[in-house]
Amino acid sequence: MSGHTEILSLRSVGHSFGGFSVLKNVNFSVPHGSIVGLIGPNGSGKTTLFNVISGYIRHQHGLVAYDGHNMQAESIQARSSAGLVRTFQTPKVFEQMTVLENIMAGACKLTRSGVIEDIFSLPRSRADMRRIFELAEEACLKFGMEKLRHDLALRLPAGQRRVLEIARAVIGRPRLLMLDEPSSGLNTNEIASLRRWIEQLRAEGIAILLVSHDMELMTVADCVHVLYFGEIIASGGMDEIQKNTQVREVYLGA
Amino acid sequence: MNVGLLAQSLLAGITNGLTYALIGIGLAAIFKGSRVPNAMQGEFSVVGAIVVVLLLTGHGWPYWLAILCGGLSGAILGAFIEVAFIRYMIRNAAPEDSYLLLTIGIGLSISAAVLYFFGRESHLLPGFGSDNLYIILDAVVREHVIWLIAISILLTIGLRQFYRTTSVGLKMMAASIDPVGAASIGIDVTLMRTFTFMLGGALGAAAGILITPIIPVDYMIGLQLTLKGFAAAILGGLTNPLGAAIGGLVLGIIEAMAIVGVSSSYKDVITFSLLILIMIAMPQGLLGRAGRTGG
Amino acid sequence: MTAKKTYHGRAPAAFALIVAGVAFLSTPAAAQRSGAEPFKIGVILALTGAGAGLGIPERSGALLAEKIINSKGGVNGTPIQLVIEDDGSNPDGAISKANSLIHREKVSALIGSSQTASTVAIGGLTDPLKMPQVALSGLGPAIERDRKCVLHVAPSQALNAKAILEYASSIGAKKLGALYDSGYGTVVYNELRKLSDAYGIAFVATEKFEISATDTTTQAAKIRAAQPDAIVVVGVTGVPIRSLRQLQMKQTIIAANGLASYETVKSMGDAADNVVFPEFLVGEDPLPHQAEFVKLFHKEYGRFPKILEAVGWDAVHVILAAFKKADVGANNEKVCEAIRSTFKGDMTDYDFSADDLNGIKLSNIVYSKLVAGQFTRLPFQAKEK
Amino acid sequence: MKASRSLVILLSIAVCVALPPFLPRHFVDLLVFAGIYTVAGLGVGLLLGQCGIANLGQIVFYAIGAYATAYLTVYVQAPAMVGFVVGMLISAALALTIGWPILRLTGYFLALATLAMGIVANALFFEWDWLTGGTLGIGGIPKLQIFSFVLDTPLRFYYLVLGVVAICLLLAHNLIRSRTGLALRAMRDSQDAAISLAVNPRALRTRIFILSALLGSVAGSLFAHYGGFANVQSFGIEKSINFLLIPVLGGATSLIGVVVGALFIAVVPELLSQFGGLHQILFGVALIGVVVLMPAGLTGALAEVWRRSAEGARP
Repeated sequence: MSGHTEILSLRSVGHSFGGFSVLKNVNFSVPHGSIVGLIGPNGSGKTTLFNVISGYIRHQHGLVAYDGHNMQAESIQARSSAGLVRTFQTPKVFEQMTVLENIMAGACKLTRSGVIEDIFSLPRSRADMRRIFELAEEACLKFGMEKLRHDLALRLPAGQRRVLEIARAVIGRPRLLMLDEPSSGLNTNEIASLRRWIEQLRAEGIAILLVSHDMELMTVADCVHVLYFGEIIASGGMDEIQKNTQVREVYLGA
Repeated sequence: MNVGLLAQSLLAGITNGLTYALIGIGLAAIFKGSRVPNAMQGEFSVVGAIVVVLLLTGHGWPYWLAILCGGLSGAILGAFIEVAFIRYMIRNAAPEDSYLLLTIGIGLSISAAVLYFFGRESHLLPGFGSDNLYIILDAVVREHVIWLIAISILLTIGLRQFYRTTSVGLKMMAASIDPVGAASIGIDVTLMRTFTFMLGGALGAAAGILITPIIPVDYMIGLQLTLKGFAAAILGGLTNPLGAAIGGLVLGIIEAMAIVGVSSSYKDVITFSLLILIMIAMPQGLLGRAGRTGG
Repeated sequence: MTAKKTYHGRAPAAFALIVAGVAFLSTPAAAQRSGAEPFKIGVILALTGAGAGLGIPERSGALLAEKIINSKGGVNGTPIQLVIEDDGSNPDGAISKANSLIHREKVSALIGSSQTASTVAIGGLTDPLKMPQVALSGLGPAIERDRKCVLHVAPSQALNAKAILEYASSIGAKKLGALYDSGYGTVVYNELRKLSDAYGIAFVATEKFEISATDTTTQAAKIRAAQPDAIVVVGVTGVPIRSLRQLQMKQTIIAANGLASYETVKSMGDAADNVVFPEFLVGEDPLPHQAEFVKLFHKEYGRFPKILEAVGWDAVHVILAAFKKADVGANNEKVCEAIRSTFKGDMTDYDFSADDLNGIKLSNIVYSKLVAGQFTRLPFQAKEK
Repeated sequence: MKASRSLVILLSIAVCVALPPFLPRHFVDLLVFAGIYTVAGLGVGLLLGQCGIANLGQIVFYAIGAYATAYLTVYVQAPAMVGFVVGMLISAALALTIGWPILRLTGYFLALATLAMGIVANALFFEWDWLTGGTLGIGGIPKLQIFSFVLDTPLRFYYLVLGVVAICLLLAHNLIRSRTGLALRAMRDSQDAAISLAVNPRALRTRIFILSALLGSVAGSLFAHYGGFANVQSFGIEKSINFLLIPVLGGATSLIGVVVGALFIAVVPELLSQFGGLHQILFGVALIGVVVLMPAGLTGALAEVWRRSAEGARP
């Protein structure tokens, strides 16, 4: 097992759907507080890898270690409680709830009051609720959504939905945030502000795994891995990647 | 456990099983074509049977003509329900569970209407063909039972062929599997859904007519038949008419064996507990494909 | 199920219609008072639901009683008025209707109900008030034994069982089969089991079926395999008798009186043959003291009465006899004592002071036999042991 | 908006407390049944409104509550509270053992599994006559009394039921306003997103299923004491369908909807019964009307009308 410098490490991870192997011998890791990018053409296995790490798919071979622990048997909820939180390609917000309530839902995992305490609204339940409310108010201010906080999430435009999804994930104090195509459906200045958020989260010590097509956004990553037909064919900074001949053939068909 | 008893109970199991299968097939056809769990399927049988009783005893029509009209009445009722309620709710994108509640409401209303207009008596229909009896392995077999077995098998196969070979059947299948795709290639999805309900209604009425010579029909029997039909359809995977037929047969035989083996008062306990187990253990039912945990 | 509520329910005008409809109905018309204050008797019967087969014939008997009594000048000159309510074959309905009859209609006595469940529920209201209640159902759970003001005009299950065994031993049947439902069937069967040794009779095959059974062929096959001398059937539908006959079983069937009605016979179809009922009334060939009631009933309804119609008729007379003895204005306690005595009814003779609360004796039982769908009276007379 | 809402609540409480003494006795009797149905319907409403589960098996827990009270108070002469508690314990245990596997299912199959559970229970109530008295049932259940004050009239019992309903609504309100309520609503809007935030849907649904069973059991015990009698005829399948109709007719997402739905189920058939045979048809048609025309139930439609008028009023 490698030392504790990495929040996430994958060792020869493989997975196949009915004979067709989607992931073949994937190795890479995400150091604490760093931004790691993952790019690759459609069908390269990005989404499968994303689902394997977040626990939606039980991978067949290899080891996925989070913070030094083997994640094979961990449920999605357990990984989320441990600080490994994913987001979705199209942001899945709780539409019939307000922005504030959406963010409060993200903070539930920090509290412990059970159903019994909630029913009789015992002191611990009320204290937890107040704490969740305050954390959510702070997050609204921090993410610049305080004016919208009583609007139903249903009415938010795509950009705001993405920010809400990130705010909701961050309030739970994750240690590794996984972003799946975060820039899809956003306009240029929304992407610029997204970039600022990513850098600010890294400054707060949150490691980020960024899966995207958006080359421009990918420049924010410390290290980028290129996935092609289930294998990592190149790794390194964004500038090296763009000069790598193999990547150019695959990507740009030069 | 002498042979005669076993043969007789097996025969009773098959006869009841095919009854549940016929209700189950109608249910599966409607669910397959419209995603609506039809909690009033049993009322199609009641209406079909009562129409035949009225035409036969009331107006003295020939038996085959009365049967034809009975089947037709089921189809017309099915069409009416689709046009009057289902179409409106689909246009309003009503939530999934309200269709189950709608059909429960329709079921209650029809059974109350049958009570109000036709009273409480139960009616019997004469058996198909002659009334003589045959002794097989010391088990008494009415000729009507043979007709019932033959016709229900015929209906099941006929239904499969209908979906596979006829153009309307193929269009109905396409509209049920992928409404948007079907619409894009010019299939009138709404019309196909009306046909689905007519088909389900006719099958339900046919089931009613086939079982009335054995089980007297009255206004209360609808819910009983619907429950057994659901059990059969779920055993078969709910979206597969052939699965529902086999599910019904299996259910009938389990019931008969439960009576012979354990005791007749625990029949419902055994069959419905088994149903719950199968729903949990085998989400796709015995033969079905549609995943159940997807919801 | 993640059904998202994205539909947009319009604010339909229909909503106002339904609310208005409910509001309009909520003020029931006040009962008008006409002429001399009539002697009001509350009647709660199962007119809808599973027990309607009992309630409706009972009602016809009671209504006939009201008509005849009023045509003869009512009770000491005051006409009687039956206020009839439907409990829908369940105890919840019975409670609400009883409350309304006792407190709104201010009835002097209650007749009801057709089934044990509702009878006991109503008893919970009449017993504390010591209001006389005549139940049309047989004696039910233990609690009914210490409700002194509730009378049962229907025979107790023990008597039914004894009557069945009397006839079975009279035709020399030693091995009996039994096909009984999970309702009264079980109660009568338990009594049969207790008494069968005394008659030297053994039950070789006993099969139960649930009340709503639509088919009992398998159970009938199990009974056929045991080749009993005769078969006892206890239930409320003709289904078991048809199943037995469909399996070509020729033995005599002895059926409990719950099945002795023209309606059930019709639903049996051609199986209604060689079936014996220990009951109380054969319209086609009534006992001398029943002739007048049969004639009146036939004149009124154009058909013969059976046990249920007779029970409805007798219930009204029992109450009137008690109030006559304790004069109409008497308070409830006095009427209760008066009611606890013998009464010669048209259906049978009662002794309400007996411990089974109706005192019907074996000798009162009239045996009838179905011959090709027609009731015929058997000469057989059971003797009190 | 907040002020007018609490005003409406206070007003309705005042009406519920002050009005009944002036109503005819049989109407109070209907209100008692409406109260009992509210408690049972609240259980079904929480499952339907918060978790989207259609529970057609509530009658099983209602019957367990009634039989526990009947058996313990009549045969064992135990105090009434023992009946309530034992009923709740058995119901909770059954809800856990049956609930956990059943809640793997979704949609129609879950609803039909609960219906099948109701059928099995009904057959067993007939069969185990040593426990439930079978067809004859158990009679002579003592009247409830608080210290020495015996609740033998509908009016007195009404105030007890009103108290129980108020407590249950308050507890449900706490639940919905609490952290669990938040997780439930999140789960209903997007289960995947809720899972990614460490919400465990199946565990949460099982807890609410047990809570619903407890409410059903309390309602059953109250019914047994009020009717003084527990018989299998009161626990048929059609009662299960009625319990599911309560939140559907009233509006599953609001607590007031459950109260309105219970009133509809308890009072309307009674009012319609003046039309003799027609009343069952009218009840079926009324049900279809609500399900088709008012997907959000009566209160949903009312809220819609209220919101639309409020919107219209705003400049």
